[in-house]
Amino acid sequence: MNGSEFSWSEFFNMGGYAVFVWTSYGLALVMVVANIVSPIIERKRVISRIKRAIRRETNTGKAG
Amino acid sequence: MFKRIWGWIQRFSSPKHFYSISGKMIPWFAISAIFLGVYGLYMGLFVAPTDYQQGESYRIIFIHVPAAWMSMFIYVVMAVSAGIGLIWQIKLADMIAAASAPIGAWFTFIALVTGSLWGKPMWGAYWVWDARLTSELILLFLYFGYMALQSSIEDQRTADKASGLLAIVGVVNIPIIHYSVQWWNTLHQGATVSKLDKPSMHVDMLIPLLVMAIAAKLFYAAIVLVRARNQVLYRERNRQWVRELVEKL
Amino acid sequence: MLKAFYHLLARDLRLAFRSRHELANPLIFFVLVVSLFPLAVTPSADLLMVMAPGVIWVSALLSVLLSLDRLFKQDYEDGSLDQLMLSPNPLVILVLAKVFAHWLLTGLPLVLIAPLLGMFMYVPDEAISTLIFSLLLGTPVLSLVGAIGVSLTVAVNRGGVLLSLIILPLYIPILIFGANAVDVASDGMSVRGQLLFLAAVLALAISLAPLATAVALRITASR
Amino acid sequence: MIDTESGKTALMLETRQLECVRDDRLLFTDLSIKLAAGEILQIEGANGSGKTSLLRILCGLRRAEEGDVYWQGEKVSQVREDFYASMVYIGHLPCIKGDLTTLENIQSLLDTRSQSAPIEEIDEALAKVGLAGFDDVPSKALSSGQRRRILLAFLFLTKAKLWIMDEPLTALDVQGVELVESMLMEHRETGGSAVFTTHHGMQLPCEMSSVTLGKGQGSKC
Repeated sequence: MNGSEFSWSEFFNMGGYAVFVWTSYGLALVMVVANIVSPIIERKRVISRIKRAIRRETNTGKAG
Repeated sequence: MFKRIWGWIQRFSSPKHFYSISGKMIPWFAISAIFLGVYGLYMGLFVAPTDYQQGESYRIIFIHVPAAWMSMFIYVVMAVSAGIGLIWQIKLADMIAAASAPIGAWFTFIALVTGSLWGKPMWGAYWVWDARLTSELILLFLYFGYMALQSSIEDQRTADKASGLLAIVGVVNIPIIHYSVQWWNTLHQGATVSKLDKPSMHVDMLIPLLVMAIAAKLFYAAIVLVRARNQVLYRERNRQWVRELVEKL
Repeated sequence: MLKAFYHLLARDLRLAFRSRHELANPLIFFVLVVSLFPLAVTPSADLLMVMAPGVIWVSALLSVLLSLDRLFKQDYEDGSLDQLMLSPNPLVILVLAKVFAHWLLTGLPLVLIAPLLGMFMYVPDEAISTLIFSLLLGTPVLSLVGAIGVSLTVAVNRGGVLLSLIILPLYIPILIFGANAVDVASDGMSVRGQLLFLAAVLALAISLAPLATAVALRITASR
Repeated sequence: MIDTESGKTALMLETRQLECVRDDRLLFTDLSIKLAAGEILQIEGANGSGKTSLLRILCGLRRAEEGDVYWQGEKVSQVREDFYASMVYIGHLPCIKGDLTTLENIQSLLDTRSQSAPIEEIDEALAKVGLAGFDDVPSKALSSGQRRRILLAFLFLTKAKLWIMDEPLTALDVQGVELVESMLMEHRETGGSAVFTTHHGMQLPCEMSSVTLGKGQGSKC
């Protein structure tokens, strides 16, 4: 990476520090994915819960 | 005049208004976060030169430093919005605070783990009681305390106020903790200078670092809004507008 | 106002002396924990001397932590806390009275017994006075900051672990400077800086912590 | 309800459009109460309908979601000291320390209000509530009914204009109930007012207004 020919294997090797560097980036990716997925799941749960509440109330006949 | 501003604030911070506005803002934050993130990664991994002392391992800082900055930044945001919620009784501020905590804890965790992964090749050990790592560890405890208190109180309003007060107490303490940890660190291990934040940095290294930091902020903005919207839906679930909205989904 | 302070202080002290067996518990705990270390590690003077400041300070911190419940728990459970909050006197003054009583009953005894524990742990004679001074400045902060924590958790079922989780991180600066002062004094050096820091934190805690505690109590009462 | 416009009786406590939410449940909304001097108000409602929450809002321990409480025409938050000096709240908890004697308990309760009473007056109050001779007994030796009576003696000694009582009949026997009733009558005659909740029906030989909570709506009879 110092001006000479670019090689992917050298890139992935990270000058011998591959384990540390890629674990760091991997964990960051995990964190990003987790932070995107968990609010989406939560949103679905909240919505289905409200829908259930609405259904329950319309069934028992006291809307609102 | 003051009354008008106050009225404007109240209208803007009404959960319903927030819900529709934030829905429009989230895509913009998300898209710019992705663009900057990809650009920052490219700059950091391909363009930035190899460090002459640390070799390639220094590339961890493009994750570690933004995460460490975010961990502090989010705590301050959390405390400020908790303070606004506590003093002016603005529910939206409480929701922002509550929505921030898990994200902040995640960033703190990443800062800790990447710090220790960077430390292994540098110090020869995964954990060294370095000032920054120790501060991050304490910060993680503060986040855990906030979340534990928040979830242990049944009544939502009380939980918001109690944990909000804790966040404010925490933010007053952070400088004191930070200072004492720094002092303690120089005392016991003056030799290990943290190279993660060395002041004179090559421009090609600095740019990806700043880009990644901004990307992280935008990412936080997007996620905190999504989470706050969940809170709005849940807490306002008995209101008519939420019901109408949910039925359309 | 001064009268209200005095009356509440007198009431808490009187109550504590009516149940004397409980009064000594934090003190016994303190001595007990410190004396576990020679048993667990080694009775060698060299090693104990190095560990002494930390061990004594951590034990003091834990014993204050365990006694914090006493501050508001009983008053919360029998409803007296409501009466305190409905007092025409500023709640901050009443909080100060309660915290001061708590310190007199737990912090002060720890300070007084510390020389004995210093002896147990081979703290050099010239550092004993520093040990006393650092505890004298540090333990009130532990009570003051702890009061915020208890007032937030007093209504939570099984709030004990929660209390330590939210309070211990806030105790760290006191621990660092308190233990270090003793450590440095053992080497015969000046500890002015450390003691000044503790004094500054104490001043800050006295002015801010009662306010935060009063707010926290109102939050707890509003559930 | 006594006419407040005539000026004969002063308006003591007033609430305007109170709303209370607890554990995300709306307990009552748009609740407006007026309480004049010499008036006694009973709060009724099923378990969990917000009776205790209402009383705690009235005395300022709890904050209402919406609306405010007024003391003699002023917002309570603005006349806090004055309000607390003229109001006494008796919750369903005894506020009694088992390790203190009857006398000490009463004195320390008065101390928190920055009040004091000469010993003869305390003795008189104790005699009134049927605790004559118990002044030096540690309260843990007393029955729960007797502890409630200590609280009644305290209530009497505060000379407060407004009594806010949560389940004042708890743990009391027949004579105790009669005692509370006669205290309320006497209080009323001297121009005092009271708000209380109770499960037991309380028959006072006087006019008594009442508010029933429930179904998320405060309705006044």
